[in-house]
Amino acid sequence: MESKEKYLLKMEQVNKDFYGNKVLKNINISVRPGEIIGLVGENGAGKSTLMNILFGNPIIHETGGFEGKIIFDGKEVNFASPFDAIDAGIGMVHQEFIFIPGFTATENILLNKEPTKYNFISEIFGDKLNLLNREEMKRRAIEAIKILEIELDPEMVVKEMPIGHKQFIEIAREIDRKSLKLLVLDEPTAVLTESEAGIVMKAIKKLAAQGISVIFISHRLQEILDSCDRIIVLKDGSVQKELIPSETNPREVAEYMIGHELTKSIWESKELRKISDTILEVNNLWVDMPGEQVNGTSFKVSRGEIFGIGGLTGQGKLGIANGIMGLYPAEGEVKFKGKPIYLNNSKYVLEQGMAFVSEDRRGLGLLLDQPIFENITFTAMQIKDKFLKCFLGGLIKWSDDKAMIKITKEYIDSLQIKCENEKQLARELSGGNQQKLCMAKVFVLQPELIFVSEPTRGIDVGAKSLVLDTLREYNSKYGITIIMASSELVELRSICERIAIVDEGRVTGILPPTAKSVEFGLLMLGKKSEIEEVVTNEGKD
Amino acid sequence: MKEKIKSIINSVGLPRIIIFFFLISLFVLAPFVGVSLDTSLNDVIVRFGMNGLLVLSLMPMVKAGCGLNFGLQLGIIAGLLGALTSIEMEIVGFAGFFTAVGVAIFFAVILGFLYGTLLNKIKGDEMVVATYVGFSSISFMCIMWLILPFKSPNMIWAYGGSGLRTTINTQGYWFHVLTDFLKINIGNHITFPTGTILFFALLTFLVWAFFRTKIGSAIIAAGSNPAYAKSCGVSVNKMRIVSVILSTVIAAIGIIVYQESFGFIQLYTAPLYMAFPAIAALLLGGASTEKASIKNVIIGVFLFQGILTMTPSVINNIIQSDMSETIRIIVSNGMIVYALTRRIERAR
Amino acid sequence: MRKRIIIRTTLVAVLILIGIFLYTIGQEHKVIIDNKDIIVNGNTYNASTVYKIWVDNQEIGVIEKNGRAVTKVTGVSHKIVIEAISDQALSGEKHERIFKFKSNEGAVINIPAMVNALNEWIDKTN
Amino acid sequence: MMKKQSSSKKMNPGVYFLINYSVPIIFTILVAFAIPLSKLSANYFVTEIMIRLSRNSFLILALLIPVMAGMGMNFGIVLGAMAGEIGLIFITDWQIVGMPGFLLAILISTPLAIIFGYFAGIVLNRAKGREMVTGFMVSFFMNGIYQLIVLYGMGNIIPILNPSILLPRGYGIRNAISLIGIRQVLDKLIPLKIGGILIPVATFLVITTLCVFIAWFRKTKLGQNMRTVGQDNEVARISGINVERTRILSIVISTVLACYGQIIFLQNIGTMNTYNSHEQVGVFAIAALLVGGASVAKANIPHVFIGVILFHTMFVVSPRAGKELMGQAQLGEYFRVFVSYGVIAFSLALYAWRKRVEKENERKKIMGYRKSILVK
Repeated sequence: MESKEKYLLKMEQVNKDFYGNKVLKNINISVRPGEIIGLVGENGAGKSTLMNILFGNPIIHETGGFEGKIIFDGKEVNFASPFDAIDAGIGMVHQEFIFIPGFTATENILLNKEPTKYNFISEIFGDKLNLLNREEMKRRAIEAIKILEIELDPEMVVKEMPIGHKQFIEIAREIDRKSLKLLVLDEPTAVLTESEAGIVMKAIKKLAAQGISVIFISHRLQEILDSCDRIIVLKDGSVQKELIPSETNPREVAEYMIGHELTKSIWESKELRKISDTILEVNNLWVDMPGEQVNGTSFKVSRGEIFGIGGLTGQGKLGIANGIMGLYPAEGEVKFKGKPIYLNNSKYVLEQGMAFVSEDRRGLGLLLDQPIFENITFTAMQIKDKFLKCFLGGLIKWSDDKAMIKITKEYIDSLQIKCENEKQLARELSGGNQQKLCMAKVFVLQPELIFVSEPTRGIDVGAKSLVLDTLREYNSKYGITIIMASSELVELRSICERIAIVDEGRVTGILPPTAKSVEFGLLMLGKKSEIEEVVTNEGKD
Repeated sequence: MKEKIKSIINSVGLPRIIIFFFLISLFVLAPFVGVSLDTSLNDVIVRFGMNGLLVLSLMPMVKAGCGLNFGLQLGIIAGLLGALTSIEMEIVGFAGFFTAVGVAIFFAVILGFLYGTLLNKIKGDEMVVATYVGFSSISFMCIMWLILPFKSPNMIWAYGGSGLRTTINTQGYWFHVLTDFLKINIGNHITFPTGTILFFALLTFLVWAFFRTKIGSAIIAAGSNPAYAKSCGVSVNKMRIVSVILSTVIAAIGIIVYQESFGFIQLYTAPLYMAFPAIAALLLGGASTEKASIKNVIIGVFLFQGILTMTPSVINNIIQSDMSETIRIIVSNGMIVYALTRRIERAR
Repeated sequence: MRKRIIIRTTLVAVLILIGIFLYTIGQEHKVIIDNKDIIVNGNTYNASTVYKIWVDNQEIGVIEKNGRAVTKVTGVSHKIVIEAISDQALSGEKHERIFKFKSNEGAVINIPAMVNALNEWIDKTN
Repeated sequence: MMKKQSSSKKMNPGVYFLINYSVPIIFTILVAFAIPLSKLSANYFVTEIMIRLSRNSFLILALLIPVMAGMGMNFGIVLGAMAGEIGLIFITDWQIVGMPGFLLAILISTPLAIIFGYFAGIVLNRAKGREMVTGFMVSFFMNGIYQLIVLYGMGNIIPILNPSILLPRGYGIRNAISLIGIRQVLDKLIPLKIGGILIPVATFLVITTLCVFIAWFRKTKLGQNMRTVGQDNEVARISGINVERTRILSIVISTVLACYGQIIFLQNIGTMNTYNSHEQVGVFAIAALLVGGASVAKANIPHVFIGVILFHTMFVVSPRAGKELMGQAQLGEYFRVFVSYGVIAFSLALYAWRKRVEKENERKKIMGYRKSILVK
């Protein structure tokens, strides 16, 4: 009984699995009124799933609901939709802005909860024909803004505002809800400057002081340590540890987050290869890839090495490859084999001898409705004029199916692509085999450097190792330089010689695979200071 | 079983099935209401030859992801210019025909290039813009037909009025040069227009061949997955322009073949709505706004022209009035509406 | 909510009523006025005089013997007034009748019958 | 408004204004040249424009609401026009004349318009992102249905009492039916003549009321929802607005208004081409609105009236100008058709192009911002 008074939210024994694989295991979380909870965890630790459950996100119901029970504000709840959750008094501030650029701050703060004035016509055509009560709207907007303690003109159109302020609009929208009891903030400061973030944190504290509980998801460890009452560390779908900021330190948090498991790296046995000349040099690279921005990063990759890029999702590790390959607008200086290359021109980059196995297999990697052999040979045909019969002195370049089929057969064997025959449609293959297809497509180009993004995402264990082995094999056999970006730190450490960790669009440090897990963790959590020396002595050799 | 039928209906599309059975029933009914099958069959074949190319011309643009070519009229304009020039030059027979084609191609390439460039600037809104580009260019040509300095007495108004006639006879120039080329008479009702069909087959083959070349496959990629094409170093915009030019050129030739077989060059507002029947035919053949094949073209033309020939003759014999026009409107436009709403439905 | 349902249903009803109302008051009817001999059960009534005609206080004109006038009237209830003309002047001999229409009706009015106050004075047509 | 400001940062404001208003500007110049050429008397000219204002404004106003809901130019107003015409056919058949006839026509056609609009709305919802071309095709398709009903249904299935409006064959409505019964009942309701020019006061009053209605509607909750949906479907959905329903409503309203617009239009003309009157309604209305300086994303009341005046001035003068210029009225005829289509093509293209440019500018802006805060 008394728990009701003590706790606003209690999640008990929450379990959730997506088609068999468990993503949440016996989660027990409780939030007191007016308490700020910091939620940290790697990608796939289960943060988002947990929040989806709390919000009754349709995805959860479509995938067979969840086990366990949620007690919110004294009663057991299982929201059918986010709207119910909102009505119950749970607010959510997303990382990506959700508002109408063309509307004023006021209109956005009160989006679809505008107060109205009654008029008779609504009796005939329904409430929607009541007039908006502009004065009331403005009043409430100002009220909400006041709590945030920021300079923000309620009549200003949002798209005209400095980007930083846009986040406030969303928070203000939640604050405006009289019913608000629990506010969930998912990386609210990701796009903000230090000072702006500071204001947000202050606002959050103020809310908490007014008895509103806050669940604060962030990878900026310092913020969490500074402003939370309790830190909950999620790992592999279960609560790893609950910590009190005053009694802990970043290192500890990082350790709990990443864990200790010793992933054995292929490089533990043999000592690292002597790093030869630099093949790729990146200076101050900016890439505008939505959700994976790169903000002026620099690093060097040596010929013939396997270079890993790690980091939390959305921090920009994927942006690097996509930017250099000209798939998203990029600026900066990139030298390949010592010679500066033009950005934003895929054809040119491919011709230079770089190639890319995209993380977006089905979208970017393959022509799903074309047969395997065309998928494998297409790029080579376009870039290298391979697999073509030329007539009239090259005037007519007719595709040479025989050659295509021949090479395809080779790759099907060497990569063990499971398929009926080389004419099967790419769509019909399993994720793993599609991935192999993407790699084959790249190998046919015989590049000197391959970018590989999330090579094992969404493919079964067997295929995983095979994919990784293939990469290693091509690296050792043909000396192809491989730059591999992955969210799976374990797999990076298993085959990479050096691993760069990207945070907020920049390489914050480069570590050997043998470095301690916690070091990686700290880098991911944006705590460069402590591993400065690691970076520098990497720089030396 | 039920599911099976459902899935078939979904894959083929209800309207197509309805129209197909409608056509069948028409053929079944025909003898009972005293419509001779062989004559109407002949009509279908002839019309197939007439319209085949116009429908074929839509395919490249669909493949390149430019959607259905509602701007078909641009090709037609090029064709008209070609036809008029050859008549103006008093060239007759095959020579005349191919002069027309040659000139038409010249104009088609220019127009196609401009049109393609425009479409690249407005990606996503191709269809609606194309529709009005088509309309406005036709009405612009209306003015041109009035003021262009054509001299041939067979083309300009005999009496006072200046400018070109609304319909110009191809008799004595290149009327039926293809149609009568090695034509075969089967029975006394059917004359098989070998030349026209051969010509159609030839161009179809060329188009097929084109899509087997380097550029061709690049176009397909650019159409089916622009991001992929880009990542493979293909210039999507270039490919789109190429396909638009190709479409325009084929359309230009198509209209000339049409006139050759029909016997008249129709100017002014006549070609205004020509895009819609062609598009409807392609869709009827099983194409969608982003997928089209030669198979779709051939089936489509047969079904569509089948309807157009059978409805007047059969329906009119049943109820003593000509419903063909109305039915044509409903079938063709209904088909297009269906196609436009379909993809979104699948996406959901 | 219930209030709303009531308001809406009444609104619809009112609209329908208005429709019917408009229909009746707006419909146009054809009136033919004959000044011709008429035979009612055996005995003949001769059209012997010229009459001037008003329908709904609107002058239709003069009808000679064996003449006929045609006019259109809108609405349901109408008044016809006729006045005999003797030697090019109104004699002052007036007759007046009210007549009503149902929907899609027309009427033929026979003056002699009217003058002689017969019930056959008006004959409704469709 | 905002659109302009934000990107005027990128572009030179002057240039931007020119691009933005190129259509009205070009048109003003065009008209300025054509008027003297046409040698029309001022009096005639004024009368014409007056009539056309009263005739067309309502139809064009019907386009505003779908634009607000982000569905672009509603080519589907043709459906409304059809509904109105069916209403008129019935009252002509029943011989209801005068104001009652006019009102009854409106009463009958309203439910039809609602049904048509609802149908169109559903179809357009299934064609998100290409509403305009779909709406255009829907109107073509419905034209077929309309023919089916009017040309074959009426007098067969649907009873028609008055044979005079039927074709000789006994069913199907004649190609042209006279609306003499209700001819200009609205225009002449409040008679006012200034210098021999009849001013259709009542009609203008109705139009004004509609303007007021639209202005009011923008201020309602539904209006706000439509603006939201128009700006961003997804955000609207997330914030709990029923996007599909809102979009359908906008089309329904537009269709109903168009239906009234067509009735007003025809009461002024006095005769109705059963099978053609509605065909060009969409094109001309939309062309006029665009000429007024509206775009696919933004259209308001001033655009409507500027549009009507400019567009119809051109309509009035071009045949005469053509005659004076080339000795061919025909030329002018073709010219104005060309202009109507051309204007639509041009402004649609211009808009589509600008949409892309602005997206890019927006991206650059944000990129620049990121740099400014992150480069220390």
